[in-house]
Amino acid sequence: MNAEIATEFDTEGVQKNFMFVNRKAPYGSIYALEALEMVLISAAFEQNAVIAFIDDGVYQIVKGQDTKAAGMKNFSPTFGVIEMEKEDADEDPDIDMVWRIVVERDSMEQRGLTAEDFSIAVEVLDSAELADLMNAQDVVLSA
Amino acid sequence: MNAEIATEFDTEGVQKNFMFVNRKAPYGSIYALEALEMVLISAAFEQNAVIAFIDDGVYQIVKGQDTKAAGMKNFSPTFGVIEMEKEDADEDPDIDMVWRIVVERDSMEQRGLTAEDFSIAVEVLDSAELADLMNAQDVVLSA
Amino acid sequence: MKFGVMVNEGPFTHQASDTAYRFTKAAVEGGHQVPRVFFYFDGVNNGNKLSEPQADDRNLVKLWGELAAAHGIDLVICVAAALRRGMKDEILAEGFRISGLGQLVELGLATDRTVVFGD
Amino acid sequence: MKFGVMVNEGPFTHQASDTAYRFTKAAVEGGHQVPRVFFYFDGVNNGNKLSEPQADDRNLVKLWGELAAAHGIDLVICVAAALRRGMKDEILAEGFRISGLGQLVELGLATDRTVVFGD
Amino acid sequence: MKGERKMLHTVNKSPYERNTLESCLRLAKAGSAILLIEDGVYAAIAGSAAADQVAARTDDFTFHVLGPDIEARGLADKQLIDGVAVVDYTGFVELVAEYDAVQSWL
Amino acid sequence: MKGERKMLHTVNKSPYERNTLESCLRLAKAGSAILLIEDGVYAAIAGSAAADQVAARTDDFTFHVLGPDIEARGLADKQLIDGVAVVDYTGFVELVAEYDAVQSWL
Repeated sequence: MNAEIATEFDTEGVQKNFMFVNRKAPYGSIYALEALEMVLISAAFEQNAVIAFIDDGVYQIVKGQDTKAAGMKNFSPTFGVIEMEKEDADEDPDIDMVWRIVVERDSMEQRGLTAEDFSIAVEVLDSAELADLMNAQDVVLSA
Repeated sequence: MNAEIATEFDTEGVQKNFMFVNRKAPYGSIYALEALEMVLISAAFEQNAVIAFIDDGVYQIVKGQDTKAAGMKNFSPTFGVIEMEKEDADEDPDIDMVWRIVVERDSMEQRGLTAEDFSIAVEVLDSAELADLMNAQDVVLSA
Repeated sequence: MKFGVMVNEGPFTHQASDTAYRFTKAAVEGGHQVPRVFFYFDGVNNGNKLSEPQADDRNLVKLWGELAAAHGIDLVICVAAALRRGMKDEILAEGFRISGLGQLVELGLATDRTVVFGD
Repeated sequence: MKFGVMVNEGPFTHQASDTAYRFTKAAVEGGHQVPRVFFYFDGVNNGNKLSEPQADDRNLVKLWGELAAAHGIDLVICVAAALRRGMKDEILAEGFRISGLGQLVELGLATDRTVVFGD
Repeated sequence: MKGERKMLHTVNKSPYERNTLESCLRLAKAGSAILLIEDGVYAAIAGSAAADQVAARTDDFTFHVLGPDIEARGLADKQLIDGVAVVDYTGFVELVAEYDAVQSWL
Repeated sequence: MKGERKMLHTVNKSPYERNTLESCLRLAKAGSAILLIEDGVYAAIAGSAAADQVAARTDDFTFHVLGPDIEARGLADKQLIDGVAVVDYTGFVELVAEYDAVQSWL
């Protein structure tokens, strides 16, 4: 006998802290691109979100990406959309969510990068600050 | 206009030196299992083969693998088949191929393993010996 | 307790689907609920009904379908990830359905814990 | 010169198929021959005709088929790897065929160089 | 009043192949639990080069390792680092229930 | 008489994420060529922690890096390590033809 399967859940009014952990470089694999689609959808649900770039994930937001010769889709403009979502959340009193876009300082510096190299505005956090922030999350989605 | 596609090649009498490079641990991914199937098929073609275990690849031949609780297929007995193929090649004058099963010493020792831990007999080579052997190959298949 | 499970890799290539399956099975058999498993990235390939493993190997597509039927688990394949990979209705195994990424966020909201399995 | 090409990963998930495609294209356009491309491991998914990338993205399944038709390249999907992953005749794209792993060894013997692309 | 939140971190990659464990150890907050699964279990074997990474942090973290993955890899007879507890899938589920949230280091 | 055989090695993984480059540098024979592709190109960028690994071995190996992969990753304006030559896909093909065999470090 099969159990009944519910396909709809009542999540009315529920708000949680989501963290999206990006640790992989772009283009070598699809994780960066598809993870970005997860971030975007969470905006539609007005959820709090921390979009974190750690380890090789910091390479995802390096500006000036040009994929023409490699023949792949350049998805870096989508980070600009994320940045706008964050600005809207910050400025529009009708949008009830807090977004933060953060980069781990050690990961950035080890790769010879500075915040100037990024296409979007980010908060650069020390490892201890990032550890505290991670520890405060309800749902951590990684890829 | 489409170009003609040949699906059969004349390889009669051609013999080459194949190396199979195994650098990944078993079970965490399928590479070890499917790479083993490549090795087996090369025996049917009577090709010279070096089956090399480097880095985490040395874990592939650790004895005593028991996948019952993990629910996966235990493919480690197939390494015994590889060992038999090698023995046949060594001993049977009608089989015209040379097989070597080699392990890099540094990879083995770094992981706290000795040749006693392996389910099959292997040659343990220094990095420099392995580098020379690699350099002598015609076809290097890795995964 | 309610667990949401996310699977990021296809069957066989990485152990993620195996571990997620064993975890989910232990959870529901231990009295917990897993209302939904969400398949994303190459995880969408877990719903391919054409999958035909060797006779002595496990059939993950079938195992997921059976577990879902027995314990009322909603197996959701992400449509965007699936389209790209050619994982369409024509080859969708029993027990799975294709839907949007919003179902993942919803799962995070509806459960007490979200656990991700990937490469 | 004759090159044999092996592709170990599916389209999109890893760059392997893209790089292999660009390499193969440059080779044949540079006057070399690539008699066969052999798809193994998740590489078998490159032959899935149901793959439907977004409109602004490349369609690797189609690109491989077109390159093969233009330059006489034999695109071979490994049957054992394909069965496990549900990559069967029903969903096989034009220009690809399913055959045994022996075709890989044969390719190594018939060409001057073998180049592997993977994860 | 609710006590301090504590997380469960899972690591499924070999410490020799990838930087995953290293990043987890750098960014997990002291007091967290770390569960080694899949190829991550190699870090729990005493006498290997990676063992030191784990052994050095047993004061900061509670370490667990998934037994079925140890057995699959032929390591059931090997000695584990002191302070690493073996769990099965049911134990994995209990850890998830016990801690406030889970982070999978992929 | 034929000269000594020389191989082309390709590395497609980030030196920060995996041990691939390190293994290639340990096991490739001096005189080989090494081509950095895909996420492997990060090892060619001057001023990063991984650059030293490559810079220290420019006497032993001829290093090349795939330009399209540099551009895709937004690194076209970054300085490369001295002695690393940029090639396109045609250059990749030429390297394969020039050397006696190819080993892909996956």
